[in-house]
Amino acid sequence: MGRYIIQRIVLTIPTIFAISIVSFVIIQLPPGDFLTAYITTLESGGQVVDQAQIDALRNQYGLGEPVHIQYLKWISRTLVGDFGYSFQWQRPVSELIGERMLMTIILSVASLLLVWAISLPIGIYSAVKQYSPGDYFFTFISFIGLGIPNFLLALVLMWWAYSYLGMSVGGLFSQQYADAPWSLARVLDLLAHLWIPAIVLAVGGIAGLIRIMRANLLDELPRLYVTTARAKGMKEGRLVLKYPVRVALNPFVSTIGWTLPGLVSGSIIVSVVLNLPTTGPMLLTALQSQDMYLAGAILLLLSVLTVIGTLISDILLAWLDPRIRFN
Amino acid sequence: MLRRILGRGQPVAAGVPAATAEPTQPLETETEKHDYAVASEWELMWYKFKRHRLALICGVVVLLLYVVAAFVEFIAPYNPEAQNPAAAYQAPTRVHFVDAEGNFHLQPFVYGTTSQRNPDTFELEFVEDTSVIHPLQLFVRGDSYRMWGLFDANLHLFGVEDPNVRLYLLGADRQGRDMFSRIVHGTRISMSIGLVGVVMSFVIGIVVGGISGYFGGTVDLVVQRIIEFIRSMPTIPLWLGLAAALPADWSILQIYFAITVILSLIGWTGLAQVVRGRALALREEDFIMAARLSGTSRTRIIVRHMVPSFMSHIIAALTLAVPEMIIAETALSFLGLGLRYPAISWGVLLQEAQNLRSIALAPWLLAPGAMVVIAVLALNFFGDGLRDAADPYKR
Amino acid sequence: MQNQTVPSDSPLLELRDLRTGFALREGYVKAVDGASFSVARGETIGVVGESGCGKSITARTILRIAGTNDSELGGEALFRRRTRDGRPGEVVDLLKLAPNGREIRSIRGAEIAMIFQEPMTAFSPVHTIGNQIIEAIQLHHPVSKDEARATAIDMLRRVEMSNAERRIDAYPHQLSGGMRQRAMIAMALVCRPQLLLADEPTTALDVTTQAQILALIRQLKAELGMSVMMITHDLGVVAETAQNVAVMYLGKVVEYADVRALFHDPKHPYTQALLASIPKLGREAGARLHPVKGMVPSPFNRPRGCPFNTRCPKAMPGVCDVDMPGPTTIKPGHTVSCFLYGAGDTRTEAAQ
Amino acid sequence: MTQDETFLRRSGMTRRQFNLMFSGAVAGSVVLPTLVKPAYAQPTQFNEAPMLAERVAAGELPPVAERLPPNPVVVTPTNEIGTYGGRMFGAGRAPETANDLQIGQVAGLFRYSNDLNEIYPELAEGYQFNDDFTECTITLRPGIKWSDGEPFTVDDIVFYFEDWQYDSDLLPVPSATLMAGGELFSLEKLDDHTIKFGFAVPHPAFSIIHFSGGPSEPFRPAHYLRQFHPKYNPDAAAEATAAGFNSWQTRFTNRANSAGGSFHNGASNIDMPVLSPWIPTSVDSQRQQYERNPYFFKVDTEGNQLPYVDYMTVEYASNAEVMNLKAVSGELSVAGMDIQLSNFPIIRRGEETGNYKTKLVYSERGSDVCLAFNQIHPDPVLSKLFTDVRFRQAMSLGINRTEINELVFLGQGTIRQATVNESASFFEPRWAEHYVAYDPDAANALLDEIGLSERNADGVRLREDGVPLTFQLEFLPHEGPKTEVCELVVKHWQALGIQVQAAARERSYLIERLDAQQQDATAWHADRLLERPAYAYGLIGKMGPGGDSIVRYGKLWQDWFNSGGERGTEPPQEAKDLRAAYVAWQETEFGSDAYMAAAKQVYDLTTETLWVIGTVGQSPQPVIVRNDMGNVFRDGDETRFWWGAANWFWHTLSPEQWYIKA
Repeated sequence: MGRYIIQRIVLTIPTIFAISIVSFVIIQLPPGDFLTAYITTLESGGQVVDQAQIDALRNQYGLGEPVHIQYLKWISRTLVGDFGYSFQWQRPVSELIGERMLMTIILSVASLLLVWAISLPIGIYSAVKQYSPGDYFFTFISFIGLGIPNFLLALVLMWWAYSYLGMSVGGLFSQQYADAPWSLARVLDLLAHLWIPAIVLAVGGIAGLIRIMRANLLDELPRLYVTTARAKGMKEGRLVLKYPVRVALNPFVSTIGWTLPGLVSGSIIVSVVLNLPTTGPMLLTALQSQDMYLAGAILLLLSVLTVIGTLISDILLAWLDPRIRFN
Repeated sequence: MLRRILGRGQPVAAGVPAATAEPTQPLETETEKHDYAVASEWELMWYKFKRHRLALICGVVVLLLYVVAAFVEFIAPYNPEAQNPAAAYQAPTRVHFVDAEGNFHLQPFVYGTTSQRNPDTFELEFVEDTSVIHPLQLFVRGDSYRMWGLFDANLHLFGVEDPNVRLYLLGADRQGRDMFSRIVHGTRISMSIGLVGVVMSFVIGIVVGGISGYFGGTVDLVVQRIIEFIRSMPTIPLWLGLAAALPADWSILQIYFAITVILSLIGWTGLAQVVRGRALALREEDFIMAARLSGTSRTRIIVRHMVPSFMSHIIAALTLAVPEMIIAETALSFLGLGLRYPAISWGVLLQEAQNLRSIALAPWLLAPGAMVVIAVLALNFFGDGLRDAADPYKR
Repeated sequence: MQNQTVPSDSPLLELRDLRTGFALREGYVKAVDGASFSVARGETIGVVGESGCGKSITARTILRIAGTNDSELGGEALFRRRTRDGRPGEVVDLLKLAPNGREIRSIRGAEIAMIFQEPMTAFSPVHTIGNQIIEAIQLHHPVSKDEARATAIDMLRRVEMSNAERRIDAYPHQLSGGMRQRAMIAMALVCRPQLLLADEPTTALDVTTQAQILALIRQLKAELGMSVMMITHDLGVVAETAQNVAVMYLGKVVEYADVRALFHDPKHPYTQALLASIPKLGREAGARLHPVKGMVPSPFNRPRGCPFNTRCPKAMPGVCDVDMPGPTTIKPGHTVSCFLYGAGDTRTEAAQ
Repeated sequence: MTQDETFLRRSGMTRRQFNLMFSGAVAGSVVLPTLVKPAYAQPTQFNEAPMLAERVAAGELPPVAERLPPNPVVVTPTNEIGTYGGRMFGAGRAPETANDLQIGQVAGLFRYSNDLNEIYPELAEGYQFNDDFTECTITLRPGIKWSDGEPFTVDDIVFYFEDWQYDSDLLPVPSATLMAGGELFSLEKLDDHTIKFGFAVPHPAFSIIHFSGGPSEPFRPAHYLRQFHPKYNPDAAAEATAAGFNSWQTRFTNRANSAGGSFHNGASNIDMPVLSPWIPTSVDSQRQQYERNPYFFKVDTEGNQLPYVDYMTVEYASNAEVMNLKAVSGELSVAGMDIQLSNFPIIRRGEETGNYKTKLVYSERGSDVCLAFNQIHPDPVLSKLFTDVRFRQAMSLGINRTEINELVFLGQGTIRQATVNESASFFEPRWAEHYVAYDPDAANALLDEIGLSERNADGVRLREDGVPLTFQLEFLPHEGPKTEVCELVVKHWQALGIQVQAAARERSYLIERLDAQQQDATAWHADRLLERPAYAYGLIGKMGPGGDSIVRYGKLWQDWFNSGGERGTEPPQEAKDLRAAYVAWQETEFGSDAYMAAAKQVYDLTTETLWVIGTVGQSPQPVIVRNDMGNVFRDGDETRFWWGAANWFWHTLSPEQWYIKA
């Protein structure tokens, strides 16, 4: 087990490095750089912009250097924890990410819990009662969830919540709590706003997980060990939960790792639509304005999270599944 | 979004080899032996598939969608780009059976409308002109088009004869364009982008997954690392970067293909995993072993033996991946990175509709969303049925 | 629920015209089609036949674990329950019990236990064998976990598992095939059932282990005074363990006899064919028997008349392919269903 | 207007008086101009906001009279004297882009009327050109303090120029807006409150006087920023690296609230003292928070120190729809910059539930979407076509502007060419009406005439080399309904038999294409077309020779002009004429007769060349003012309110005298 973990950790290091390179390249892929993008922003505010001046600035920011030099500078500073300054925000990248991390995690975890809380029981039900009307119903519903583009759902829900529930628009807090210190009232306010994004984020995931749970459980239900357990005189419900569900859950565990970072990345669109204070919209604008230190840091963070998450779920899987643990 | 695609792929892959490894209900496998002893795998699949009624219905829906995609110019009553300043945001035209005098008509008809701008809200307000009845007719001459770039025509499946009366079955958009015609036209790109994208994923996935699964060992390890690496990349940024990097002087067609390539670049990993799982399981099976022992070349083994043996499974996986691609295309369009005007896809139409005005006052502009749902639903059920049918170890 | 009073010397289990059918989407399958035989207290009965002839389904039907809701049951399976103090109690028709109801669950594992061909897959891979054995105990006895664990270790010792205190915490894949089967037997017997249904318990094992396991079953049967239904396609196993043998073909018991009679004087052409191809001891493990020409017909497409007529070397056209022969008693304790020995309780299978 | 009535009339008469007042001053010494006597008594008693009174009582602040300059700017409130307190809510799109609240609250040297035609003193009390317009002396209002209490002096202006704009370490190439006749303005500090700018050539169009591109802010708090400049702090470079910056330069610009150059960048640095009504107190990734500036230099007519409102919060909205919905739901005190006209019906319908009023203001853009053809196209055939004025006339005639107005601008825009707005004193309607009528027949005739009469089977006109005439109309899908208009324009042109595709571009990509002069045709808006910015910046603006920004149709001409003929492509005579006309115009005195004549010359030329084709301009912009806001617009004022970057959106409404009704 120990050797297994060490082996996995060692393997992640080159992966993370490769990812950092690819992230950097992705950011550099679009033509131009932050400053070319910045000109039009300034012009829209009525500023008079001098192209020659911009070119000169490019050198001050080190944007004129070859990409590999820029990368080396960036990664060597990142390694010592210095993420640099965001061009767009003109603030330290670490501060910016830090400000949004809490809400990002709250939102991701909330939607993940919602996904699991809804999809696992339904998946189990659908598998146990395969081809029953209930199975068809849930299948239908979950496919609808899969089919609705989530930005559309977000937009419609937001409008609906505003016009019928009188809720404040977008964001995770009402105006009066937006900047207030944490209190019970603020937590309640957060919960009152959290459900829309959590639902929107969960809907697609629910559909997927129901299908996976159903398929996995259907694979397990005809197994002999289920018959054995039944032959022992176990109650059907307990039996299903203790044996096939337990085995069918293993693949789920293996998804935890990249589900969370995946939610962060997947929530970008929803967060933009719903104006959520998460890293998603920040990443999007950073990519669009080619704010490379900010975008690079978020990308790297997400990738590292994914890799670490995968690592954790591999270990978790090993812990849960003795077949892996002892082989 | 793609995480969802991947998410669906992996556990299925994880489940498959185990399921193939040991048939647990001898009764059933043996019951099938006789009946299907002479049936090819395809016949067998069809035999099982057609009993899955919902999947069959959905298969018909999918087929219909592709028929529509093939004949968009004929099925759409109007040129999807024909703007009309007098019909901006016009609500869906009411199809009547009973006229203003209360007489019933067997043939449905519509009334012409006149519009006037509300001086306070600047909206167009529409009034039906009930003096003239315009019956809906089949095979109407209307806007001319060039069918498949081959010949000119102006015949439309249905419509209203009077060119001054416009039929807006699903309302009109901000430019007074017919939403129904636009959605019909969007079918072509939306239904094909998934297919083309999936075929690309499929080719990459089957080659890489097959190689990985067939050779195993170091090759497998390396390929698995690469797949893990690609999966660790956050998808949206990857799309953003790649889509933003597309040369801007590319034509719509080129962008279309580029976008499918981008989508499939990430999508192939899921398929590769499925193929690999199947290949790994098959590797150990007798007939592959026999072929190997008899000195058949590796390529030949892969092409002649392994590919057909999991083809049915792959086909099912493909059908399930198409809707993911459709959704992914809409997401890219939403970010302004997918297809753009003048291309018409459901994603592009939805992107045009994602504003307050449409949602609050012109909800019919969200109809492309319903089409996405219908297509995704149909494809999913269809694919589910195919998957059930393809799996020889399930009832 | 139907409780009958029967004489105390009546058999432990009596199957009367047992029928199990499945409404599959392909059609209706008669997996067991009128099996009648009984298991006496302390007796080992062998049930033999090719794969797919309904042996396993018969056993599973007895436990009511054949299929789920789509199975149709017919006939009777009369089982004499055990009272709380271990004496013979009332007789219940297992087929009349509510599926997965309280009563059948109190019989499963406690009074009738079952072991399976492949002990690897018969254990949950993610739970220790100890966990699964202890669960079996606690399902039927209100004992603490520690007591149950002690019982389990004791039982593991009795199945001659060395180092039982340590192995109780092992996962199935950590044990060898033989060890797993021993654990399986331990789990089945831990509640001291009256009847053990052994479904090909040795097929997946190598020959040496096979012999050990069979010996173990014999020994434990004697110790615990239970009956065993030994389901196998291996006539050698039957010869070694059983007192009486039921030969099944396509869901029917075609011949029933004591083991000596069956081996020395087989009546039914199917039994004869089976015996003709009996393997020598020491044959490669896991090798399949192909004793009879042709294949077992599809259950959807049963032949008219005697089910064996399509493959029978002695088939009489116009007779065997018209009517179904009923059981004929050759001598007490030896019945056969074949027109060669009289019409018996002939039935015309018009439905087919 | 809302201002101290000691303003200067735009007319030549009053301006001359102003200059005459200065003419008595001895060069090199400072003489405060005697200003026109206000119509009311200058307040002698000053009041302050309760929150400041508390701080004064606690000894944290000096009394209000000591914080205010001896001669504070007196603002006549738009409607009534307001009450202190409250918080205004606004929304913004991104930290580096302007937002409603932030943009309005800037303090400049001068202040202007909504049409920019009138100029008022603010931080500066007045300016004076010398007789040949080679010098301009600006006098600051004495006693003004930065928000940290330090005095605001000429040193802050000198620092801005010499240690930043002119410092080649920071900005190797100084901005063209700081030059006259190709040379930088010279600076001379006469005393703490008087500074003299010198020009190489007569330069009455001095950018600091003639508002454009924001209020003139040619100053930064020298006492604060010097610590970041190596000239004053030898350790500045080391400190910058230690703080995580690339260089001392990037730290300096960051601390000066700029991403580079002189560009204002919101409020990323809350430590830098300001002169504006509110001080940024916290800036994070979700919102900007402001608090009243206790040293703000303006009072109302009763001597109450402004601003009235204590706090402001600007929340970032990740997309425009959220912002519109926030406004409709009544969450924002004022909203305008990101409100979309297309949402007008829903905005109007929401007035009651959202508790706000909607007012339509009008874009100062002469054309909300204007089009330009590349005049130096690499393809000789297209180049020949695009440089033919008849082609451009045909393309202009072929646009159905009425349809565009109806479909995109709800029928509320103005059909006109891209030219100066009618608020300009020299405006001639013919400039706006030139070739705007929709006349496809005339357009087709013109196209036939210039050798495009041959068509292929699809009806597409063939170029002289037999290839179907096809090109792309590229645009950025930002800042107004570019996509919608371009889609329609392209359809109109396709009807003329020209296969044009509209292509939305990513901005840095398009800019690179424009730099390389590779585009076919581009679309953008024509802005800064109020009189004063048109005069001060027209030459380097969109209507100047070669264009600007996304409508840079003659970048190589500009290279040629700027390099004195060494680089670039020699422009045609019309471009040289236009440039000469602009230069001549800028050498005339604002408002003079010569000025009027020169302006007409400029716009006659831009009209004739039709290098920039207009569609619909002066589009209406819904602005939302919550009912609890006072003094925003003058009650019952129906005059057209100009709106845009040129006059800084809300700025001319004096947000410091807005108040929140109880």
